[in-house]
Amino acid sequence: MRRDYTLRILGVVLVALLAAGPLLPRWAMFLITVSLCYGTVVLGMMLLMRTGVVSFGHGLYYCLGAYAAGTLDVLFGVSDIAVMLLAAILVTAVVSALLGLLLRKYRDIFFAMLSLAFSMILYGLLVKTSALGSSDGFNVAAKTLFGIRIAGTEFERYLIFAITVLTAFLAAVCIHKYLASHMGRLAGAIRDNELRVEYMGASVRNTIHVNYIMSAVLAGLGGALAAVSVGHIDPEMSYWTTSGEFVFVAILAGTGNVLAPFLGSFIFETIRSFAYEYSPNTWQMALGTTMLLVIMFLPGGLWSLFTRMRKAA
Amino acid sequence: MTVVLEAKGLNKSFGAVTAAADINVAVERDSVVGLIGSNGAGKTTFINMVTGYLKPSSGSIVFGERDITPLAPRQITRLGICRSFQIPQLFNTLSVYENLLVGVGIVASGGKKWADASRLAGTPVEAVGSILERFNLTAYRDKPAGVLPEGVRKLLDIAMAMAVKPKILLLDEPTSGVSADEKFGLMDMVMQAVRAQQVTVLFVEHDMDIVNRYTHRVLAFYEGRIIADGEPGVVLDDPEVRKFVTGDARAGGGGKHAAH
Amino acid sequence: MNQLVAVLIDGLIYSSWLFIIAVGLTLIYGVMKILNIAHGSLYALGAYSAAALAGYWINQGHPPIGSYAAMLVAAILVGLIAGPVIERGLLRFMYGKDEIVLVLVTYAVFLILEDFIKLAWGVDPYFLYQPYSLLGSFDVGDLTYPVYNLVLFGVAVLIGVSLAWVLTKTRRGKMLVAVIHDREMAAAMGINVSLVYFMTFTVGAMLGAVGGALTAPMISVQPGIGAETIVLAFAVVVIGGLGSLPGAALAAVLVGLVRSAAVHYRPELDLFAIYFVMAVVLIMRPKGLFSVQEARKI
Amino acid sequence: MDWNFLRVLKAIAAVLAGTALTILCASAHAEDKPIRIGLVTFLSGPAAGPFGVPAKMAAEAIVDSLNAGKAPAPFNTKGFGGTPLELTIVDEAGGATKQVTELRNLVERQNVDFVIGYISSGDCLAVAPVAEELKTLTILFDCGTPRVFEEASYKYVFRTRSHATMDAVAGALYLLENRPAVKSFAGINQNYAWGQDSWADFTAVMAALKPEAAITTSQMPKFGAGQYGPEISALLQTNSDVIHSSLWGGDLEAFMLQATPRALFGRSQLVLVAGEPYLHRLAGNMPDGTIVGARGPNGVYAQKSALNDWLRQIYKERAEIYPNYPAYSVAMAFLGLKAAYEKARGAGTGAPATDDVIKAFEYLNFDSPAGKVMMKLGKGHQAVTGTAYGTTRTVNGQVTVGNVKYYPLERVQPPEGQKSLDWIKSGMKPGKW
Repeated sequence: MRRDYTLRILGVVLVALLAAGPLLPRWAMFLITVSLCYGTVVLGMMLLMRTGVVSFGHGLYYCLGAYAAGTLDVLFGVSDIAVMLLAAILVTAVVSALLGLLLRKYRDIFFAMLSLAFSMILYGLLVKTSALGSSDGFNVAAKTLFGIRIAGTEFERYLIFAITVLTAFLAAVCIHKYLASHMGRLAGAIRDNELRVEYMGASVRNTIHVNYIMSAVLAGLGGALAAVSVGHIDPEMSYWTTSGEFVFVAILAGTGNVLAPFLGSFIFETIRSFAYEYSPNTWQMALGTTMLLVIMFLPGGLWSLFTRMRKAA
Repeated sequence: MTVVLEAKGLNKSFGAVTAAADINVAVERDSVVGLIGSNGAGKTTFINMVTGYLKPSSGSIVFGERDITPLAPRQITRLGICRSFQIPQLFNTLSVYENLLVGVGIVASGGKKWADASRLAGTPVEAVGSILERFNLTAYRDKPAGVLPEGVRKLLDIAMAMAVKPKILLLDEPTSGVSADEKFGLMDMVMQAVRAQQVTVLFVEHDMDIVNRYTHRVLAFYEGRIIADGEPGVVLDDPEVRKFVTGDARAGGGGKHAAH
Repeated sequence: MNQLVAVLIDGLIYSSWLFIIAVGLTLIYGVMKILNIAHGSLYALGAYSAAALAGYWINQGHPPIGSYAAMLVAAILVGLIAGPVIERGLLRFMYGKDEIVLVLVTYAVFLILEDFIKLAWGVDPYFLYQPYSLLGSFDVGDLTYPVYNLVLFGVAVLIGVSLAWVLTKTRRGKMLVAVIHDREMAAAMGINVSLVYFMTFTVGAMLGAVGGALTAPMISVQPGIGAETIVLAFAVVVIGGLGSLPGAALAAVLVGLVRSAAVHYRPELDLFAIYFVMAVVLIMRPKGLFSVQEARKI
Repeated sequence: MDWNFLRVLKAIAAVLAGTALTILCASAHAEDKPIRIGLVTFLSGPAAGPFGVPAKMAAEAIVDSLNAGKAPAPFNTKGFGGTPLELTIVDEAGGATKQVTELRNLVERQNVDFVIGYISSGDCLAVAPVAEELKTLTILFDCGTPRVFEEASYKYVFRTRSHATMDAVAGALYLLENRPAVKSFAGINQNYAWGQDSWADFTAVMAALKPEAAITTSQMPKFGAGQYGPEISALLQTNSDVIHSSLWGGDLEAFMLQATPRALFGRSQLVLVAGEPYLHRLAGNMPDGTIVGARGPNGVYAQKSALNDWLRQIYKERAEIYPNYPAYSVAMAFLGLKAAYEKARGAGTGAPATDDVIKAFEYLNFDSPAGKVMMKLGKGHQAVTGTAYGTTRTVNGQVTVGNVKYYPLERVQPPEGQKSLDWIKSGMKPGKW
């Protein structure tokens, strides 16, 4: 068996990003921040896919996380990043635990479509809630971090960037460790053969439920981070196209390694940003074509490029 | 000899087909029981009922003191009844090592849910290592299960059942799809493992030489009922069995048809 | 007039539309196990080409009645071109891949076609209103309905009945059904599966385009109509039970009536109607209204 | 096997370096002579046809004309005070998150000096704080929501068109002047912020002006629904005197051509808050007598003036039709910025500091093709204008407006410091201006 360097690479990337942050042009720093928020959500999507189910409604938790963080300020005047992230985790954990009771029984397209229905119902609810700005949403400003004021300070952007990097890093490490654990290993087993898993004494539904909650919490975290770094949230986050994008990126990146989702979203965001600039009328075409090429020639997603390279080595 | 597994008046029918009719069996600890019968005679149905995949229309199954009839497969497995499959049920994208580690891991992390988790000797990795050796699968350790030859898949399928430390092991046609010259090797290996862990075995088999050689007792099924039960020699000489089972079985050969 | 009657009529008209846009999707899934997101683009392509061709016809001063023919021709052309191109050129290399991956493949096609439409027709809405009012209107109590709505209803019934007939009565249809239930078996029976796939997808594409063409006169044909429609079609197909023709019909009626009732009695709930129905149905019947039982594994 | 691990690292580094490189190439063109203006408007999606693309064409026409110094006085200097303008155009489609990213790219990667853009209210709300953070003068040219300056105040953000409150107020005033006997009214508006706000404003105004008029039904179809059969039946059955609608784009067109054959407008007086951009398209499907607004004295309501003639001419040359209200909105943005820029530069030469331009812009009054614009609200950052309403009538196949009535700003706008809804509820007393 080849040794696993994921944790080391993660460590190096973490240090590199934190060090490079101040030197980067601010728009690049923002691009990375956004890709990391996205990446965290896609990481959750990856966990689900490893378990053999795909959700077309993960925007539900992306949006819930963002609104949990955002409404704290509106309702209780709390705008501390730490508290916001915590709220996102709690809310998404509770909601996914409940919906999970139902979804754990579903598979394939039905799992995908039922979760889509739930996310669209949230979308509808938010659009009807004019108190929260309806479809326009509202602006979110994180004013403090652990009580220390950061809003308006010149290193505000870098702090938010650093927090995102750190959260993404921790998420990646946890999921990596989890996937290597007995519980985590069940994911692949379930994807391959649910029947056998039951006949080896483990509960398929419980495992799916647990993984679903985890991926929901990751999506919530991503949403809260996005809310803080973008500074604005709206119901669009729960619309089916948003969820579709997460699946899109997850397949594009591949589910082989916890690094893949982050690399994938970074590449996706970069392509999108520059395509928008240089070919505003054909950027969807570009995305679609990339997708087809990846599916045809890299069934394992972009990540399989690295695995191939390692095989070659 | 103590009875570990007892089926009382099991009945099961799929529409018009009677898959089990008033089955009464008591299996003693450490015995090796062969289940014979033509296809559709109800052998696999019996195994499926014992392992909770099918619920009997009536009757009950008792394991030790406990009535396991209403339990789900995973609960029954945790009590110590494991099975292998006629068509190997593997985790095709995982390596052989991982396939076994999944099972060992479930036992290791199962805690109180397991009848006797302490039976797991050493770390999971060591446990898997010993299983690999016992079923000499070490050569295939890192191969994904999906690419293995049929014989090896069969072996792995059984090894996986053993990995979760059964007290009773049910094998559904362990040698079907295995070439004639591999059959005995495979069975020897399984039987060694079984003896080493004092596991009671029931297995469905079409090859009467295998049955003769490895079983202490044979149950002959015909149209859902047991028409003969006893020493292999006796049962195989039973005229009814000759008429309805073995003759048919020889003609039927490996019995690769879909099980019922 | 009794509001209930209005709810029923509106509901049925909307249901007819839903069925027309969804039937191609369920046919393709039923036979090929592909949930074809690109169906939305085929719908849009149908609408655009119908609007363009029929519009051209009318602007040329030809008798407007001919615009119906023009619409139909446009739709059939789209089906005959786009269907084969997508199936032969792309999908056939993907058969056997995971269902979700296939969804993503068609999603990619959808993205590509969206931009293609933008390049071909621009972002300015196309506007083909003549055929909608051409046939005049009829009154039910104090409500006026355009005859065109009856046409929608008729077409829906026609498509439904003829498909049902083809699938259950003709040899080729029985072949389809055979493939639906067991591909290996079908192949073994000497059925040319790839030909069946090719034809199914082409017909499905044509149905999608026809849906678009029939809708063109009621809306302003603009970018994004495909995306709006495909989710509705999805919901209908999933509610009905993937691949089930009667299921799709029943689901269309159900969704149509629920939405119409919502609009009449609780307008603010209109936004949720369809997803609410989908959630409820899936919770009650996890595989939709008409689901196919799976065979035993061991 | 550590070199193996390094290999993977190298690969990742390569990807990062690659993107970094493209990034650098992209941000290479920093030192540019002309004034770079970022224009953000819908180039795709439903809003592109009616709003985005007309605004884009107007902007291009205006920039060309300004650079050529062909605009009428006082805007006849070349570009801005002699310095030519250069447009960078970005698609507004993709949602608020996308737009925040794009604004950062515009400013930090494309190095634009000013940003003019945003049709969607959601985008306006989202980008305002970012513009503030980027310290870049940003003009919101077409979005309507009053929330932008009623919920916050900005230094770098301006809006050169009035907010949407006056659309509802003037609409109701005009309606009641022409049909004093209104007993009941219904609404059909898209189920998102714009539609909900328009309906809320309109009902509030009606409650204040005509409390006895009953609300029969409020239809809220999903944005982009396309099929309005049930809604139309519901509206028909209410037999309301009036139907208020803020539908726009494809939804409005679909609604009109589904409702016309069903004789809905024979029963009810239709009020279209934002109907103006569709007059030329809806010939044959726009019943005579429809009350139509243009969200300001724009388009068909713009009064004859040198500036108006100029805009109509340069736009027609490019688009072959006459400009609709988004074109007027974008014109206001450019002319307002030009006025402020030149005022800030004064007699001096060289580019004025952004802060000076802002000072010059606050409380600025300037002329536009739609008449006088005064930056009176939001501490001098929010424009106010009067507005106009009219009634459609078809003249030899062309839909035109007649019976046009102009409303001075004090009648239709809340004064500084009052939130729109409060002002409406308190009876819309004309404020001090």
